[in-house]
Amino acid sequence: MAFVQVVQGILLVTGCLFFAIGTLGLFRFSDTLLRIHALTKVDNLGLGFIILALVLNAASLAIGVKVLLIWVVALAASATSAHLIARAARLQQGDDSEPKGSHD
Amino acid sequence: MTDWLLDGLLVFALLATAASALLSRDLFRAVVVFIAFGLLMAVAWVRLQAPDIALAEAAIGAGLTGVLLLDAVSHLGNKRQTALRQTRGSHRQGSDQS
Amino acid sequence: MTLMFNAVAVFLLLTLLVALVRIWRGPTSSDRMLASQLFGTTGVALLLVLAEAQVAPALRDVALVLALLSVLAIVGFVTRVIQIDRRAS
Amino acid sequence: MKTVATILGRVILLLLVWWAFTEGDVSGLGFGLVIAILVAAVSMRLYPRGAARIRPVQLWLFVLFFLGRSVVAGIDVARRVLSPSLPVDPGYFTVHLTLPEGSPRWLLANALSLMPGTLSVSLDGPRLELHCLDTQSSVEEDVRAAEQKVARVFGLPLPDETCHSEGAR
Repeated sequence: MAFVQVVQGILLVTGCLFFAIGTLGLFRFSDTLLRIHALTKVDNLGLGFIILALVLNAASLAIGVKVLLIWVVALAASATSAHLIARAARLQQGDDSEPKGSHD
Repeated sequence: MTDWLLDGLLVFALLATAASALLSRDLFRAVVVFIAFGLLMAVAWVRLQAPDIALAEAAIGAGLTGVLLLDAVSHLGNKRQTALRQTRGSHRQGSDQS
Repeated sequence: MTLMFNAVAVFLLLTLLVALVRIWRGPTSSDRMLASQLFGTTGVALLLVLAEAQVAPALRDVALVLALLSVLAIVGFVTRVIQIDRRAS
Repeated sequence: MKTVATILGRVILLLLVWWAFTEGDVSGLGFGLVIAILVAAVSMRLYPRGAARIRPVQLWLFVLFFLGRSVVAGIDVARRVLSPSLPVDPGYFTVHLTLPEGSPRWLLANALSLMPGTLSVSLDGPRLELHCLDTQSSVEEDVRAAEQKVARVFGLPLPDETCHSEGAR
């Protein structure tokens, strides 16, 4: 039992660490697309670690499966929103720097 | 101890986001901060042991209000631009006539 | 263990708040919309941890709704404010 | 007969999801059965069973591959953020996909967003535009590897190795 709790503690701390790095990345990167990189990948890894810890703690099998399904939904949502915001950012950048679709 | 820290941080965050949503000059920024405020409000309902209201707040705050307000902002932006163009145009016409 | 979960929740809320500063300062509107994605991940983690700490299973449903609907605001932004379809054509 | 089997499979899958989301509560299962049948009927209209079917074993292999790669991606970005010199060399990169239209392409584009160094920016027909963290790294090979895995999930013939692709900038 104690061993499981130690593993859980490590997973939780690792997850928190990745969330902190993701937030740090938001401030250190200068470009919108780079910020999306940081937010998408690092934060999803943090969420993954925290969800692993919670699955270890789950009271029943159904709850564990539910938490995993929530993770899948969060992953899909994150990937979709990253794609959409990246597209929007690309369009905005295109407006500023390249006046007439010269990137095609 | 951590309970107090969590609640205090939450109250501070709610006040800060509410104030900045009200005081922001940029409409788009105000809308985004308002969405963030709604989601923090959902967490506040969670802390108040009201998960059902938190569910409604998350759905309405993130989904409905967000989309409606963003839609309104884009309409306002278009309206404002056309209005500007019209006033400029009428000014020009007026100056031409006079 | 509850103490641990509470501490994690406090930390996650703190990172969320610091990230909101970026949202406030963010030069472009796309930067600002990152807030929605941020709540989609950090908010979900926060709610799941709180569900475990407060022994409130209903909170998992809140987390699920948050994950599903965080995309909605972004879709609204992309189609209404930026209007990708109109510019792409 | 095959349609009935497909519907039955989808109903069972949806019931499992229902069971998980109600956290093992048996009392709501009757209501869940009605909902599952309705949703399965609607899904048959929206996603009729076509030529491209999902292979379960390959799907699990893809999930494992994806999890490994996304962990690498997170650590990679974290390393870049933490190092003082901020070693990034961003740029755009265009790939021509050989995967067919529809869900295979979207699965690949969304999975690439969570894999190291790439972020899908726009998907326009077979042209997938990626934003890379580091243009020096082997983006092309990563994309091809992921494409092969996706092709296997849908039981498609493997994309041609020698297919043309071009780098932009």
